[in-house]
Amino acid sequence: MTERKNYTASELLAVMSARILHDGQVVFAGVGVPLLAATLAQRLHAPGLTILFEGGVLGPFVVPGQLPPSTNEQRCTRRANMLLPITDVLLLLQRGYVDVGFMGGAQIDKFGNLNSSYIGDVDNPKIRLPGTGGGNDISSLTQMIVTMKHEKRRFVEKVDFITSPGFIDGGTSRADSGLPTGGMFKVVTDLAMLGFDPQTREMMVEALHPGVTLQQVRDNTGFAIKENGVETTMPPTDRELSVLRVLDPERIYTA
Amino acid sequence: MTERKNYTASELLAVMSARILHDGQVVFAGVGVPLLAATLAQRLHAPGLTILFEGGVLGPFVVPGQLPPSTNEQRCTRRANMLLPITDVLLLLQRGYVDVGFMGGAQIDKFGNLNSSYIGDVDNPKIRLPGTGGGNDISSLTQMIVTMKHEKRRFVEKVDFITSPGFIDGGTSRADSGLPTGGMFKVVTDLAMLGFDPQTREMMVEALHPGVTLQQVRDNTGFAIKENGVETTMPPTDRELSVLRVLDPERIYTA
Amino acid sequence: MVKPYQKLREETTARDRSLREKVMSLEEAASMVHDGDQVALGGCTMSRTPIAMIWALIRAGRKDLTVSRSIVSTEGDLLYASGVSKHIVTSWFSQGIVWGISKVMRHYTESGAAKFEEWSHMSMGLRYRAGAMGVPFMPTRSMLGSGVRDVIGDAVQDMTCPFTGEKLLLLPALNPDVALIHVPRADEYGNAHLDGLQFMDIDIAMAAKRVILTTERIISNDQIRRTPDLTKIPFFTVDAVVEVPFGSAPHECYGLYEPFFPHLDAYAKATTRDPVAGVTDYLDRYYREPKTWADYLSLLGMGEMLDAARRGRSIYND
Amino acid sequence: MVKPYQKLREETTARDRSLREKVMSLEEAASMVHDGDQVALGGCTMSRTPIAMIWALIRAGRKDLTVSRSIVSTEGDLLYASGVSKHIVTSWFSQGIVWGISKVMRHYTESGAAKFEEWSHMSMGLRYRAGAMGVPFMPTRSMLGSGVRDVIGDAVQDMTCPFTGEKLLLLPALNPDVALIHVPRADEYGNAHLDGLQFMDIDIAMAAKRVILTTERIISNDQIRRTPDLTKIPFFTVDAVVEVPFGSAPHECYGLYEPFFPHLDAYAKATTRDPVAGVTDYLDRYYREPKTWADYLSLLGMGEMLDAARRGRSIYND
Repeated sequence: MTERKNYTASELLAVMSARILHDGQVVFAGVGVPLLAATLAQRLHAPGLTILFEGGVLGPFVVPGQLPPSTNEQRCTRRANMLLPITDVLLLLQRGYVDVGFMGGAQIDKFGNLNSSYIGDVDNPKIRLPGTGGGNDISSLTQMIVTMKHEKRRFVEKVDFITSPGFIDGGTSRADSGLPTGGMFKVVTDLAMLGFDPQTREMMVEALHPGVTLQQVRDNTGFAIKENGVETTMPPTDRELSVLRVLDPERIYTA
Repeated sequence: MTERKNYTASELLAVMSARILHDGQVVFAGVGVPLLAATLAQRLHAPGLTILFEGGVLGPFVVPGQLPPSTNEQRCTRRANMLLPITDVLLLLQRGYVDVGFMGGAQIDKFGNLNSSYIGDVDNPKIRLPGTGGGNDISSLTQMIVTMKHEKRRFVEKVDFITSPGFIDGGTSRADSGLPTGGMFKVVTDLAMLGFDPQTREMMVEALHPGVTLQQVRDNTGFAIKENGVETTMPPTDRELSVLRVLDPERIYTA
Repeated sequence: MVKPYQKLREETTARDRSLREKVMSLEEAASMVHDGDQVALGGCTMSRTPIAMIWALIRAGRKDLTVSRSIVSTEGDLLYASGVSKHIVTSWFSQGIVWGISKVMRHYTESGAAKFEEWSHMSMGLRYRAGAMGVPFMPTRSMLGSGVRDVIGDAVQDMTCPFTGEKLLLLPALNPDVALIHVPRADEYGNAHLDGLQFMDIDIAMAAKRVILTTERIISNDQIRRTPDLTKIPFFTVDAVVEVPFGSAPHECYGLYEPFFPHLDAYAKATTRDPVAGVTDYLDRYYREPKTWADYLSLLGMGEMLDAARRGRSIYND
Repeated sequence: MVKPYQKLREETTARDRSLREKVMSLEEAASMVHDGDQVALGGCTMSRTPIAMIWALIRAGRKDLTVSRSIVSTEGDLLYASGVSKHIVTSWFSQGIVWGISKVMRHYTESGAAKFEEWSHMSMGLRYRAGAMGVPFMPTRSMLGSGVRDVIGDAVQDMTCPFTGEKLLLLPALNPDVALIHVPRADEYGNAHLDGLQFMDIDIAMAAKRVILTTERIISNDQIRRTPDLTKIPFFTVDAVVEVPFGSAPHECYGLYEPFFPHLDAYAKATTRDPVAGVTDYLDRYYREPKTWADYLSLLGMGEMLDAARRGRSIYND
């Protein structure tokens, strides 16, 4: 979107996501950009960040250049503090030990609901997607950061199917459904940083990435998106990009 | 009770109990005579008997002369096949992997209910006993063998308190209470082998130990006990006694 | 859907739970899985997948299995395409995020030829756990308010907590007919170790009616008894032990070998180009034509095997 | 009785769960236990009893604790007699079967001076497990039809299973204010190993609002990260780590020392002869008079310690 930018869209996602993670947090990360961003934050400003992987890994330190193909292979366990069964690592979410869930998204709607199950009708889908994995549990039980490409077909008024609940129908509907905790915190895209209105729970633009206009965001969003005193993010620094490229030298997740 | 017997009452209990355990069974054993009897059976006729201890031990081979003070110390784990948390070893009972629960008793009634909690009134007891331990779970969830001294004050019409349920009020009352499986199988005393009527669930004499008369059993039982074609048990053999004495040379449990 | 308690207990009582040797061949073990069985697979995604047992089941022409697993990878494609299963129960199904969405999964599910029943990841685990504990359900606070819960419908139950008044979801216990689990080491009785990631394997073993272990190697019962706190699956839950080196290849087995990446890249390429022809050719070449498991491994290739093993063992290099 | 979910979550969120050093003295750790707290003790009977922390709490004059443990041994006598607790929740309470019924327990409970609240052993475990899982209850098929269930009354709930129609009992989650756990090894962050018997310690650590670990020795985080599948308690559940050699003496710590049997025989004899005088003298001599933990161990005696350690290590001799 910007001119002369020296980073890919995925690199921008990883850097911008890493910045909103704090030292000392416990972050439940999915594979891909979330894993990469959490690892990047660990290397930059959050050495005491604890990463959890749904394969059953607590506090690993992923080795540069050896990113795992999913969160369930031995590469995820490098220098971990603890390994535990899948069910038990997911129960840490229910018990409340996790600060942030962090994952990618295929389709999201105005209220932050995510769909990774069906495009089209459930009984006769146009595309059967891979499904929830840990996504439903993570988004049901903790505060969420979602990172995804900003495209009109991905940012829709209402998802075809709620795989991972955001604020459901907005307002208090999430809590009313039996989910009194958690909910969408941020959506990080290659265009902007997005948050949610504390009352209506509608998605809104909080900051634009360098060189991006509000109109561009609106053009690439499938619903009328609000904004709230929009700021501009700082571009990725050389340090952020160089550390990131050491982590993923083959650009498996940042192509 | 018999003349010239070359064994103690506890030795008789251990030998008679060991005999009713079969090779291949999974036996959940309490400390004391049950542990000793199960270990004796393993050494004599049931090498494939699997012992479970509530401390979290699966398939140990207790070392002669090193009997544990409870089922929760490291001595219980000698040559075990597996160690697991207490809750999980008890859950094996609920899941159904256990054939027989085997424990001592302080007070038992006509329907095989055991009391190890209160003598006298619950709110103002004459004696506060140590409580259930695993007894309630074992007797709720599997078939039971109980071994105890045959005394009038221990064999009562109705226990002061049901710590570990037998057949509750007899008939179908156990299943009606929500315990569709298990129940009392045998009571082994220093006088006799006792079973339970399949319909009424009342305790009855099945066999007398050598030299014991039915009248002796009746005199030492606090309720009118029935009998059903009473047989006589074979006295402990030299082999049984010698193996037993190797296991408990200091007579910690067989004095 | 939930097995009545008395049936569960009767079935368990009827099993031979004695300390006995139960080593057999892949083919003999495959005969313990019957058409129509509910089969749980151990491992997750590309880790400790019981590939060798799946290989044997496909060769034996087993059919109509309902297969459940935490997360399903390439083995799901093969189960659909071979006709072994038309019904897979899982939380996620595709080869792996770096290879995109499985075109084979899409072909079979979008055409209606096969069913992909979706539960949340934790729900899969809690269903096995309830089965392992001998209770009919496990309460949870997940899946509420989602489409996943809606599609499942009456198979789950809403509940108001009698202690707190909170909304809860009750997940039905899952007690599979058979569990297929690949482990690094087991003794001839079935006492098994697991290294590193355990996934849902312990609960699966405890919950199932029959358990078939494939193991990288068989160790002595003396070894097991020397470190009893390393035993993760107890012998009396196990009905068959099969020694199969590289029994998860081309997937990984913790500390022994990582995934065979070039092989998996080629599989992804072939099935993306043409899902049906790609997977059919793959089944013929790797599953039907080899005479033995060693022949199958030969087809994967010595070079790939050495590289996968080098990477696998490297987890202990630090 | 059951903590509302939002309160549980708020409390957990408020905890500092970062990877941080938390090594302190027994006295500092004791100040993290407040009068009136619900305190869960790790270990079972005479194994890995957190004697050193109890010693510190008695010396600090803590009072009105409600103390829960799987099975309670001599430490229960000391908690009653010192006034630290008037309410013990457990499945079994006496020194140990070879020493007969605790006369101290009998004295305090039969006189009404203290309460011994009895649950089945598995129920204790399932209550902690529910607390560890973040659910308000755990269903079970035990305790039904017994006096134990009757005395507990409304603290448990009967339920008809919506899936099977079966009778079930719902056990309320137990989330202790503090868990006191003694372990063989932990790092300075609180990652802990357990050898051999684990008892209910993992669930207790996960369920509690604060966790105080005493450890035989502190190892490096590098050691922990070399064998992450041996970590049984994760650092972020832990609030204090105290290095206390022989921290369970005169009870045992798996693989390191067995119970100090002559000492325990003498204790049993003294308290059987005169429960109140026996336990009071014992508290004065071993809990109040020594200046340091090393002084306490000196009173137990070098000879007994060497013998207990010899027996303890012998578990690994075979």
